[in-house]
Amino acid sequence: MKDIAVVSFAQSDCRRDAGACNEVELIMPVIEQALQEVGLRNSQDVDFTCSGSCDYQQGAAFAFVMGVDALGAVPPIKESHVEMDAAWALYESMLKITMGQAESALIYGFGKSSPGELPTVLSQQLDPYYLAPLWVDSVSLAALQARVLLDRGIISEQDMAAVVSRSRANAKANNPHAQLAGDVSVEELLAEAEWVAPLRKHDCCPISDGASAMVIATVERARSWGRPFAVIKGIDHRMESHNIGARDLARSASTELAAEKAGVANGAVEVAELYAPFSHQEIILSRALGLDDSTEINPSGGVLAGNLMMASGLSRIGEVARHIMNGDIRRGVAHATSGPCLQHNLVAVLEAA
Amino acid sequence: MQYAAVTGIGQTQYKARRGDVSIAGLVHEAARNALDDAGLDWNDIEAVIIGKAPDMFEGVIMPEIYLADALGCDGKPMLRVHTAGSVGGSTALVAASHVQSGAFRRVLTVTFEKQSESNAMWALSNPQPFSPHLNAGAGGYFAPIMREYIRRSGAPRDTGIKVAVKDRLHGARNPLNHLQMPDISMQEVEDSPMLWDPIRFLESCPSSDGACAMVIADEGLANDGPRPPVWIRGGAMRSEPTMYAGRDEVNPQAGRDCVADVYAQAGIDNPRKQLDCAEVYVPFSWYEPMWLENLGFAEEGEGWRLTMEGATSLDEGGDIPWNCSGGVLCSNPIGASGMIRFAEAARQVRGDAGEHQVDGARTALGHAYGGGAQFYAMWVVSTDKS
Amino acid sequence: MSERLSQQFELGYTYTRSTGPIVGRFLTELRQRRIVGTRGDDGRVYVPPMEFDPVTASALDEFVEVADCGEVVSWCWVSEPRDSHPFDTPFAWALVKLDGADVPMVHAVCAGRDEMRTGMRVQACWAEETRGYITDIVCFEPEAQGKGP
Amino acid sequence: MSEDAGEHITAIETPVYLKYNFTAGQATTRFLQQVRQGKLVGQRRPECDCGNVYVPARGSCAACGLPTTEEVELGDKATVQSFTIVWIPIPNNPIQPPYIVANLVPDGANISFIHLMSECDNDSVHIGQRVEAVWKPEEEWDYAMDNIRYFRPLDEPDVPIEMIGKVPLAGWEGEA
Repeated sequence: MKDIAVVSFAQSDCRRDAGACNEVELIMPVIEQALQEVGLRNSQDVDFTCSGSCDYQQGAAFAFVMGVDALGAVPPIKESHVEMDAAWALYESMLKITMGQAESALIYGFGKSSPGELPTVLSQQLDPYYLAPLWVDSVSLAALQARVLLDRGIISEQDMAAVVSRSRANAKANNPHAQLAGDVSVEELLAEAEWVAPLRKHDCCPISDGASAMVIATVERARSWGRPFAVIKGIDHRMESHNIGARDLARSASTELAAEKAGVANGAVEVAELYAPFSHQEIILSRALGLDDSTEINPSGGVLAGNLMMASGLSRIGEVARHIMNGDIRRGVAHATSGPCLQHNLVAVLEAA
Repeated sequence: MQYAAVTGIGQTQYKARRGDVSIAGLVHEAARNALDDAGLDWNDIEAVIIGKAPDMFEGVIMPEIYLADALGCDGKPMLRVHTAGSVGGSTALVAASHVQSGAFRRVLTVTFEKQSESNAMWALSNPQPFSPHLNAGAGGYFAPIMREYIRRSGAPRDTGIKVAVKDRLHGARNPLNHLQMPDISMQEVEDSPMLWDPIRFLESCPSSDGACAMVIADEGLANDGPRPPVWIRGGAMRSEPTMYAGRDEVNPQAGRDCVADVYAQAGIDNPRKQLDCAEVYVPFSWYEPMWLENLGFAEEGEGWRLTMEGATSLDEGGDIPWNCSGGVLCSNPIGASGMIRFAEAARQVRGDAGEHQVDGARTALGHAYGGGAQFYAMWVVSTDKS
Repeated sequence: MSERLSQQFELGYTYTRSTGPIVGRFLTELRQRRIVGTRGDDGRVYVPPMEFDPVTASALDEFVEVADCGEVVSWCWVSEPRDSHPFDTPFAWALVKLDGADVPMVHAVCAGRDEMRTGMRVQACWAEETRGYITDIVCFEPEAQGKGP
Repeated sequence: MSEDAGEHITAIETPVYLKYNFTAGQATTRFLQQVRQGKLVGQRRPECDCGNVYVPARGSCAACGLPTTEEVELGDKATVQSFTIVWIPIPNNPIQPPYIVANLVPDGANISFIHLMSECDNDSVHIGQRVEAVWKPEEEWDYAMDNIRYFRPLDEPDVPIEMIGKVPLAGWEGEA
């Protein structure tokens, strides 16, 4: 895949309930902001538009169709949609640019999770004969995974609480869009009751409404816009078996593979934004990516500070890009996930131009 | 852009209900058929691109997660496309872009719908609170557009009936079809119940179970298989909002722009002459004359003449047969319907369409549309690489 | 905004799922209170039976009967059951590796919070009327003493 | 429990029922609050060159992709842009087939919505026909489009085809 420039990124606040806001109303502000940063008007000024969303979040078939109303798609535009996190919409857009059918693209993801009970909704993502009829929710499956790590002595409950404590502190320091932020010690966190043991409520990401958007372009086009940009040097994603019993839940083989293909180890990783909806998964992912203390992990607080389901993966990439565009760092890694217990993972390596 | 070719095609039997398989079994069957057709095994595939229409049809959320094992995705990239009814076409194009970008050498793409798991009408007319619109179903949405077409063009009222008969007669040549109506007559269609005037029951598509898959490979691998490669000469997608003031719903701009793009890529300026056949998404009979105009096969207002003259009929020896496979009017597993059009165009080009083969076909159009006729995906495939 | 227009609604359908031969055989055996799995290409026994090998994607068709008791490989404790959950009092979800199987399955365990531990032996608790659903196994329960493998 | 293997299972019934608490969007809320008061109100974006009035607005001027911030009160009169005669019942709707479902553009708006037509001879309904809303009794009004029971024909000259979608709020008859 060609080097692709991330030229702008915008994200809404993570809100537990966006209330009277439909899909169009959620999307319009972030799209407008992402475009305006580059001096673009609407989707007419880019060559391709791609989005990510899931019908079942808000409980309406074709939820994405209304999104087109936010694009200014008259005259008609080149546009596509993935029923996945928008990080994969970015991936599709990068293919489009690399093949030469576009020089720039607008990508957005949105999710209004508040109307439903998200962990229960996600139980219907599972095998429809063996698991969905049991209504095993996504939190419980993650808890089974956490237990594997604890039992094997790979992590401790202190390690999990430390992830949460750092997430909240980072969110307070760096992320005005966070839903959960503040100073809370490991001791305070461990004093809280277990919820789906071994998980406590704070080990699980909150449920958030919102959207994010990004503009990408060829490096040449980005230069012509005369604004700072970050370059995606490598991107890869890999799937694993849906059968969690057949996987080694203590590691993420697909993240390891994607990291290798994306070239994570080809340089120092100053910042990593990981889509870890549960505290122990951040540790699994850090290990899979080969990160150590020299990497600052989730300076935004990650999704434990606010999880815009279907946009969170794109936001991770956007967060790393922003650090590079601001000149804070030269190289970082972003990650997105989908499916139970990290079944599907995407890894992107971003660098300064 | 890298060259890309279809090297394998796999379809399932289309039926009202494929009660003999699970969802995974259905999808695996099409994929396995495509691999066999290409002389390949799962290890030869680098990535899997899957598409389907709304998850509510089967009630499995983001089913690619569950289908990963049935499609040999362990350790591979897997992408899920959803662009409403056009998804079968869009998925093929996204799969092609994996190869055309040079990022992958050979990918598998699969689309499916197992509509018998639910009732398609339910899933689409799921009532949400505070909907400011009256929900009259897909027919209630599209019928007024057809009526406006009839007014504008002055098309005779039996144009739709002719299409319904023509596509079923084509379809009787294709053993995979859900509807098999070799003895259908104009009278039978005319006598079938009126649903949404001008749409009669037999002028509408069925609701089917089925899956369709293709293998797409780069130039270096294109000739590895037992079948001749079918080269992708052009591919395009366009979208416009469902409703905007001044929108031409009869002859949507998005369709015209999309086809202009794909023809330009394929070097086509006279589609009726340069294309040998077309597989076009016609879920209601009246959409044939409408799309004949939208896709540049006829001047505006003249599309019905081609239909009535038999130009689109294989049985009448027409010069530009449309939907030789029987089209959406014979089999409609919604999420796969667009890809079936794309795959059937490819079958014509490689000359293995059996009883519905157009003699000597070298170049063909595959077309899909969705939503309120607002999402389009098209490709042109050919025996020639360039 | 003067007013917020909100309303509860239920998005729901009863889907008729054709099972195909592998899932169908498993459910048919469950109705008889027997548990079967399929053997994967690497020889591992998957319970419930996988239709396709998770590594090679080949269709699996060698059935293996396994015991209705086994060992908890991992578990979590649901202190506040959700409306959709099968029990309204606290219970565990677990990965249970049945005797004769190589790959654990996800199901519920009904036991006291203090009884739960990794490695514990459990036994299927069958529904009074089995109908050919995964829920024919109501849950797993701690195995009676001295009834080990 | 019989030991007999019984029939091989080939299908299972799987209920998938999920509860949601749906909240209408801002544009829809504004629209339905007016409908609750017996008024049809469109929305537009004053800054848009097109100036198009949407009803029911979904939040944006779909052509431009920007919010419709201004309300435009519409009348009860509308024009038939197109229609279909429906021969199958709508689930949970008492209306009996055959009935007319029409795309109607209210005067002052530039986009059609779908609604029922009644008090008419189905065979004489036509494109360009003038109609007016028949509201339910005020005490039955809710936040719903079916506060308008249906539209019925008006004794006014037809709107020329090229004018459909462009009839001003002042109406058509004055210009006939």
